[in-house]
Amino acid sequence: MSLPESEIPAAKQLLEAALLSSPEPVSIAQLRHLFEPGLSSDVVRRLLDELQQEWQPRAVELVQVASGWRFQTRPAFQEQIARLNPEKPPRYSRAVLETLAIIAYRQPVTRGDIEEIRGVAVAASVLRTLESRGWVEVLGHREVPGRPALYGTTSTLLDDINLRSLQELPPLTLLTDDVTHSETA
Amino acid sequence: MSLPESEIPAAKQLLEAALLSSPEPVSIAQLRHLFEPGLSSDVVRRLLDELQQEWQPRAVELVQVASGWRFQTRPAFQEQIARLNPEKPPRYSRAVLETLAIIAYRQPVTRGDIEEIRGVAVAASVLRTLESRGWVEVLGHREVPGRPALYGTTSTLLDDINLRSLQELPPLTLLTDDVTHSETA
Amino acid sequence: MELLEVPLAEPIAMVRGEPFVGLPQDLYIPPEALEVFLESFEGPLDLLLYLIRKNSLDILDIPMAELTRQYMAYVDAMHRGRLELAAEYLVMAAVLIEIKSRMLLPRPVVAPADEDLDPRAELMRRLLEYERIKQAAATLDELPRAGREFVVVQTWVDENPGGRLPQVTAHDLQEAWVQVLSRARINQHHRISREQLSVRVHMTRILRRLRGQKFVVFHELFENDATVPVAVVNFIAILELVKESLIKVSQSEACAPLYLSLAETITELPS
Repeated sequence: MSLPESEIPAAKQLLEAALLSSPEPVSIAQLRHLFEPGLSSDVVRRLLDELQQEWQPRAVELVQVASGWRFQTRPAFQEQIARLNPEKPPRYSRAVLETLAIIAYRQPVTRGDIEEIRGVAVAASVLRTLESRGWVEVLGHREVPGRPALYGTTSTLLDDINLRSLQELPPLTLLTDDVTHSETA
Repeated sequence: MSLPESEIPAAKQLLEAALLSSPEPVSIAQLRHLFEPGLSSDVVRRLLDELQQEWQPRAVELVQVASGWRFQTRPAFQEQIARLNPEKPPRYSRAVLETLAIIAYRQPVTRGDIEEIRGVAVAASVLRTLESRGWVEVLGHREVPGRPALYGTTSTLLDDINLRSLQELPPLTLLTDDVTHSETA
Repeated sequence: MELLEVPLAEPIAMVRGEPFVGLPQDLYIPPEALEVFLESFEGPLDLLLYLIRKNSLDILDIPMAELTRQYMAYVDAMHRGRLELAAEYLVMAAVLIEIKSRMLLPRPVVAPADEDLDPRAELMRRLLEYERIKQAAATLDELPRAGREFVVVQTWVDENPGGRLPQVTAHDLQEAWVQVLSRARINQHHRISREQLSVRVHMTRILRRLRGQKFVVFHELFENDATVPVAVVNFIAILELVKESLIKVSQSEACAPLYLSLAETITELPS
């Protein structure tokens, strides 16, 4: 669907807020869901181009990466910003942590298994991050169509989190008794 | 140190980028370190006020919370933005919420104090839920037999509910108005 | 028949599809209803506050006889419903009866204004304090909360120049896993237990052992000093791997040794 001229600024605001607050890149297909009724990919694409232009003079830029669009700090400013909290180590995104947890507790698993458990697609970059850190490795392949790779955790992970074996992973206490998840966000 | 007029836009850009890229609120003391030579707190404060103004018409706002300044989405847009994220925010049981309220308003308190006020035993999982959310922490121990842990709330709690200090907690009230008058809460 | 009425706008419970609004004192009370009713209270103080509100009693001048009578009616109903009654409810019953009996005693003539002499003072103080907290809990829950009413912004920062890598603790993993599970529960039921984890640990170990090798003889997968439970878990892991088509088990003839290989390798058995 196209968009009346008058609604363009509000639509861009919403796109901007959604992208700024998303920890992972967001695809155009996902961004279309922000709107009710949905916008066509072309319209979303045009709005993104305009947003990108508007952010041009700033220290943060809107870029398109493999799995979608995201805001990121321009490289020129990174060093200055890194001065902010030298003592605070960086954190992995929730996608990375949850993927690691699934591999640790459910190994060996395929990417499909992880996606099924998390209920969302797992970006290739997430697995790459864990592999390049040496925490996760391919153990083999499942003999089903597509021969998906089977992931497991390495002893490097255990070393890094100070465990002697996977059995020492914290058991699942039922923290969830006191927390329920509401039906509507 | 003050700032020549010509350098204000660049300084604001840098502040904006630093705040947009930080996962935690950033204090003015930390923000001063972004600049070489450092800026005075007053100058940083004024730049932040201006930035806040400039973001006024957008779906993201710059706010001050307990541990510093941060960008966050405006609540009015939450419903739409939540469409992107399949995850539902947790909803806490009354036991968890009442325990949190007691710790927030009566801190430092022991588990025994909490049980005395609520009139029922407090399950360990309730405190664990609050601790793992980072909302309460052990401040020390009461020097009585058994040395029970003393709980207090964290700045993370204040950050998460958009408050700058415990003083901003809503005042304690009672249902009955005439009682409220005779009470010194 | 006296009804312990619950004048709420909504029924307190649905029993077999029927709205349930009160507890008939002399009739059989469906334990389910009683249980749902009880579960809606956070304890004896909460129940007392409810009775006070329901009867529009003055919390600063509680008619003890009436409040005690009503409270005891609930406690009796719980007894008759053979529900396991939390000890706190019985303790409170004793407190109420004690206050009631002290109020029957003649009051000393001197200094009646002193509040401490009112046997109800402590109960009143506790009820007011609990009510304040109950209200505060509801108010706190309504405050805009990060992740619910708003989202904290964080843009991507490429490779940090300091080259420092994020740290992860075992606790982080547990947290992430609990998150995953609590979300998964909405869609399907994942049964994961300690035992299953150990089976899966063995599965990983076996896959790693087989990697890069054409095959491994079955018994080599069992360490000589393995305890029986470990051997059993290991064996279950092998079966699980076969079931998930991750490994192949082959044998050249009956009673010959079993050979295990990764499902992806082409097995050529030694003749």
